[in-house]
Amino acid sequence: FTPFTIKDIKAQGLQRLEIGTVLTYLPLAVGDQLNEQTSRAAMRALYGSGLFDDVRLERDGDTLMIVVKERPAISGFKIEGNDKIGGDELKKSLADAGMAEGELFKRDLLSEVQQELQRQYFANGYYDVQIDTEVKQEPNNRVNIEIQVTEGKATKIKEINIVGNQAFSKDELLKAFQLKKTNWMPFQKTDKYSKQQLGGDLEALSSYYQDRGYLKANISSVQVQLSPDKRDLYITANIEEGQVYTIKSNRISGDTILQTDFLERLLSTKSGEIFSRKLATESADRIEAALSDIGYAFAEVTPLPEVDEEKREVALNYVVRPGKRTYVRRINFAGHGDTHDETLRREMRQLEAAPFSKSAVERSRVRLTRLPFVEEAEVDTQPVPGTDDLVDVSFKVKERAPGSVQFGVGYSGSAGFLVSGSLTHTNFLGTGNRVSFEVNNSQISRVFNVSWTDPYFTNDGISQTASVFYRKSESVIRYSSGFNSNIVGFNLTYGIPLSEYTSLRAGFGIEETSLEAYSSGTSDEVLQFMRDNGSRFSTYQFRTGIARDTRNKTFFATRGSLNQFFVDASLPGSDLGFYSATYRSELYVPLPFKFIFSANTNIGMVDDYGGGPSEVPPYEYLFAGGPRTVRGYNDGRLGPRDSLGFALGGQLRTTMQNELIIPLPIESDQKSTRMSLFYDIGQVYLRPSDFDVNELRTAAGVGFQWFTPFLGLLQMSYAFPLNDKPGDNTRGFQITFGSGF
Amino acid sequence: CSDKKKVREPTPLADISNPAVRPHTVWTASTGGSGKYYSELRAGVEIDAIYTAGLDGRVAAYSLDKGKRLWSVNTKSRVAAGPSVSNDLVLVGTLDAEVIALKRTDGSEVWRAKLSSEALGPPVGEGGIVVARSIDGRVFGLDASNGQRLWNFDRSVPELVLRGISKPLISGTSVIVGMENGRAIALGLTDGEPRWEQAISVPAGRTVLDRLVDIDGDMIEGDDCLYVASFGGEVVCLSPTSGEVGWRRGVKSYNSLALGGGKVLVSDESGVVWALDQTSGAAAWKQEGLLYRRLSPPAYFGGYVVVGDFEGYLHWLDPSDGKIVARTRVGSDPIITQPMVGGDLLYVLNRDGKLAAISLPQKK
Amino acid sequence: CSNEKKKGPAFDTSEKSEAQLKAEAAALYRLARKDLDSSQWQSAIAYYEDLSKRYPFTEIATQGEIERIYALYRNSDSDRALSAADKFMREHPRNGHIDYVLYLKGLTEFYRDPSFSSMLGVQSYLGDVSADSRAFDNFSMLIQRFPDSRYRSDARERMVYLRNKIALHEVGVVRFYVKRGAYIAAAKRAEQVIAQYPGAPATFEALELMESAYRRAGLNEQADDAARLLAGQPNPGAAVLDLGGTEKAPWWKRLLGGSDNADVPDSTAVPPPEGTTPAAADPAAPQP
Amino acid sequence: CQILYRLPTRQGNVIDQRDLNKLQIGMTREQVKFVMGTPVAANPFRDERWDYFGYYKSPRGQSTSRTVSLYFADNKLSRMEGVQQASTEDLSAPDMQAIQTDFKKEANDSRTAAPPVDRQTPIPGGTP
Repeated sequence: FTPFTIKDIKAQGLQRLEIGTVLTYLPLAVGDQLNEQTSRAAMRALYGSGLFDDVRLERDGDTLMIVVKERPAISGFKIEGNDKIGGDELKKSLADAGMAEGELFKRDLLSEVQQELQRQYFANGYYDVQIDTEVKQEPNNRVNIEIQVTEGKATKIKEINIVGNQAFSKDELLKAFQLKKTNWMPFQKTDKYSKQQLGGDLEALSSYYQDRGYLKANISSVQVQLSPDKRDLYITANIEEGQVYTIKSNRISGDTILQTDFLERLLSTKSGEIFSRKLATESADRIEAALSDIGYAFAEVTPLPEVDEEKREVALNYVVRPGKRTYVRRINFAGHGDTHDETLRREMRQLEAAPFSKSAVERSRVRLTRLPFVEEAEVDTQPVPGTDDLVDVSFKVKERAPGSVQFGVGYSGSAGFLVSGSLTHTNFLGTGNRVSFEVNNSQISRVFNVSWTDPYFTNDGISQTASVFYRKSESVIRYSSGFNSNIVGFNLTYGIPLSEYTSLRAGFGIEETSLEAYSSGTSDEVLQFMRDNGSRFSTYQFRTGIARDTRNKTFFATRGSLNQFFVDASLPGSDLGFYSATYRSELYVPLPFKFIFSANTNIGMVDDYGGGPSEVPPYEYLFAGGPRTVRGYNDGRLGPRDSLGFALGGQLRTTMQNELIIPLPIESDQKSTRMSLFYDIGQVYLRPSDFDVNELRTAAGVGFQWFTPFLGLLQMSYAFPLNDKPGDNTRGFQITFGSGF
Repeated sequence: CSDKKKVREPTPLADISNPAVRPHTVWTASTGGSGKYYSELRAGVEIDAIYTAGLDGRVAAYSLDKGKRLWSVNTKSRVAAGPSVSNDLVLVGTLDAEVIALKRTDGSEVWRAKLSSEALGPPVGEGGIVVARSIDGRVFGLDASNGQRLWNFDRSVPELVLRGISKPLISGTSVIVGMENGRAIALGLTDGEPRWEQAISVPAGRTVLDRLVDIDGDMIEGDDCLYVASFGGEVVCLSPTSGEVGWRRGVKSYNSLALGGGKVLVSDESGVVWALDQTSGAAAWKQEGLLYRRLSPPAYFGGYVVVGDFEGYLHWLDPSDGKIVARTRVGSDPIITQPMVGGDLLYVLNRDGKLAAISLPQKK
Repeated sequence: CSNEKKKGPAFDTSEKSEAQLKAEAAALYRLARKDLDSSQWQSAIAYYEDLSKRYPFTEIATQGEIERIYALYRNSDSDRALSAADKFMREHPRNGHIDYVLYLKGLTEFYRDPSFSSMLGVQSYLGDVSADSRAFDNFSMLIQRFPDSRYRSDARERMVYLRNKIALHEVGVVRFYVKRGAYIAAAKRAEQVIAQYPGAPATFEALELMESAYRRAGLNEQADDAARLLAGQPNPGAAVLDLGGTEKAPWWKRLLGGSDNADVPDSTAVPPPEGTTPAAADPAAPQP
Repeated sequence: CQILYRLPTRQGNVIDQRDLNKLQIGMTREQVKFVMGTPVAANPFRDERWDYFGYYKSPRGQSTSRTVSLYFADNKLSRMEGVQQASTEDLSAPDMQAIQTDFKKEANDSRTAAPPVDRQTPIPGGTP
């Protein structure tokens, strides 16, 4: 047709779409010239919009008439029979591809969906599947789509055979495989064939050989064979082992930045030993890590083997390419809500406008996870666009409920119904300061304690904790023997970092105590003590100690250890001269299959400075038994009895909790929940000299911890005392909310 | 309660009122077999004895008439192919990539040859040459006297193939090999040089499964035609000397073929038994009563077409119209290899290694 | 196990005339709008979703989609509101209310998660400001693309507030780095504040901190340059900086992280425009 | 030096004497940037000069710093200040030694606690 200038544009056949939408896709406008070439462009654009099944351009005088046939809308979409593949994510991916109710129906999309579904079935090892689709026309240009899937039996791996293996047995090699042949296990998943997994397994097989000296081992061919009834798969890998090679020498070449002798100490491939690709790659990684710690984030180290065929020796040449030294431009935080930016930034071991150090960034991330109000922290390093040596580091933080209402519910014969409540907020107003307000009230004792800790009293992390407490207990302290005591005290302690992981504790405390005794209700031991030392004392204590904490998280740590050795000694001028020393350690050792072994040891000793009657006040005695010391025994009831038969406590407490932490297949595992089998052992002795191994009480059982949103850490345990003696007061099920940390 | 359609349900068997013939089992023996595993084990029926092998490594010989065991030896390796007999050697292939040759008379081991992968192809031998095949697509020519490699021929194998290799067929001075890529090739028996190559079926389709075209069953030579069946969907008659195609018929089968009554007998992939005219390939009849019963290759014996299924039944069909005329049972394990005719007995071997000799009473 | 056919929504698939179809859609829309106006966000959202599913791509369904975004925002269902808004802008690039959708996106980010300190009436700038910068970007896109939109003035006012808040946050970081002894980091951050947030009152303090950072690092030339800028004389070759206000918040307010910034704009957003939709109009009326 | 462990502070570029010796008058900005890297502490108000400033304060409190200013006349390197070693004791060296000793100490600290970032062993030559 002859080209003409467009005076007006109209559309025909529009049912639902607005004329405006059509115009947005039309490259023509009123006044343009319509000729061969622009009309073809218009057609392509309109089809490209995906909105129309058919488009025609017609001329009506000088108006351009666009005749369209809208694509039908999908009014119903159903997929059935797809048990093995699909569920929600399949529906979502289909919806994103435009195959959902309310979307426009594109015919080629349906065959694409069918192909994709079949490919996914094959990828998951279902070779015997039938997929048929049905499109029903509906009035008002709408369609109803049904996809019917008939799944046959899953094709399972019947046999994996390895040919050509002399050095190692077939069973040993097959251990390196993820794919396994069908065995008796009912819900076995590893016998499903997947091409990528087979590729990974073959890689594992060849590196198994290369890690044991067979430098030239390679897999000559692999066959995947299907039984005629499409039920069984046979996989055969043919391997040529080649010879064993030993390492002749190690050399580091290229621009090493750091002195080569320093780097050589990082190598674990020693000359004379058998060649191992794993050790070579590990050594290369270590050099890369060293370089990236002084700013070369993109360093590359490649171990090149120079092979001497007849002597079958390898000279390893580590070629170092440092790449550009990188600097950090900005460090950003996200997800920390109210917490002040400074509370997170002061934990950073990497600074801005400074050389990038990978280990410093990683340690910064670990320090964030150790904040009590942070559950999880992830870090992402992105190059700054337009530069080749600047990066931005962004930390994404997932917060845990910082505040925790902590209360313990317990009932014990003597102390009556024990309620202890406390409000602890580990991130007060986002400043990272820890405020705790504790009230402990029961028939027999009333405790009131306020403490305030500022972890960054100075920039370099000297922490300051101040706390005031008042402790009044009628007739007996929880378990021991019949006397009242009123104690008012104040203490101030500082934590001084000596290195990244160790810190010194220094501080002092003042206590005013008054005791009351009853002629009938108080045990002889207490009466004896009051005869020796009177009933009112004031003591001034120097509190010191050292702590080293390398755990990767305060709660639910999975690696590292905490060792604390604290000593509180009374100073001259106090009425009572005694000291208390406690050693507390938590050790976490990761085991294979995500199990973790953890051992919490707690050894405490209280003694006076010797000479003369004992000046260790009864309320300072240590107790054991209960959830935090030896589970399976009632709260504080281990150890010697006083003259009235109540637990007296003692001056030496040795307890140890060994736990095997079991991985749970739930999402919150090791984040806010933890399950473990435990074996506790411990005892309290009156005098340190009374220590006797076979007096130690043991118990075993199962424990469960859950960091609740509001009640802090909830700990439940059910224990079976193993060697309880008559008169021990045992208790199977124990529960506490919240725990000191 | 799930009404999900099951894929490929085996058709249940109707009972036969008056069977036209009552086959009678003369003797049975248990020969090792391959348990649940697919194998290319067969009964090697010869004029002097019948030779069998099992995955447990046992190779044995039985007398034809009474099934008395003449000798039995343990090769201590997983035999999965054969045995086949050539001159005075009994040849088997193992999953540990070896071909073993034993003496025919007493089963003592003569030699062992190492191949590049599992020797799943039943070895054949003629005129001092033994031809063996491994699953990585290689064909080996070995010296029958000591097992030394004389020549080897290599052709790449598609990504996914059917388990099982077709038995090479020696015709004249060449050996014809049906390969996994759907092509048949003739190699010189003495030098392994390719003489002609013919495509039986060409892979088509998008997924790896649609592109399966293996030639798995054994080929069979008629008077002027070599018959080859492929899983790609064709049975083809081609000239053994030039490879030219006589006729093609669209039947998909991984089973060996058989000749009988002027017809080519095929049991196809979905359990239909076909009889094709030898010269024209036209389908004389097809029996669909055994759909999806995973049939064994057919055999022609005593004027009847015999085929086994996955429940150990042996079905006897009338060769003129394919009607099922009788049914017997040989144990309850699947029959996957071709029943072998020897004299007036039919030898049937099932996957569990049970060997039965069956005879037909003279029709009244 | 349940294998009866899953019944789809009650569809009467009988052939219906265009007008009848429109009448049904309008009736459903009015139901939704009634709930919207009486702040029944949940049920309003459900109606709107039903509307766009059963009468897709109709004029009224499009309007319904806008009002659904507003309902999600008021229901403080931020993530769903934002993704609904993005989907709307993708599918209806030339719709008349795109400016309103952009405005809603800005508001959703603005009131993303009410912080504890904001309950005390103190808009703390010390916490996470990433949502605020996203809000700032949405509002600025609104102003650039729709200079004459009716929401321009409110958006502008919120942008000023956000800019000051983000600038104060950045200056807080500069203060930390000076305290920590990382003087170059402090100077660089201060420089970014001045470059990205001209006119924010915090730029003045940023310049002060930059000068002391350079001084302590021993880079006196840079420190003198900063001092000159502070005193208002332009630097050779550098434009005069728009330092905005010089006043600083009283110490107790800064302690809580507040600032005597312009107080927080009114939080009740403007409901969706009613006039332009055919809702009130008689459903059978011809389309505009 | 006090026993208190203060966090090490590193600021600005790490200046390496070997790089400085490669600089010649007349180089373009890109060439200088290729040799020295981006000037992290460049002065925002003065376009015509680039300051490479290196500063390091060790955990025990000793601090070393060095400034190299490069002037450009119509985008060509025209003048260099502080390029030669200021004094006999190699100013740039402490920076490297300090970092190395510091690195070794950190390495065995972190080795006991958490092994260096654990990663799958990449195929040789793979970037971290």
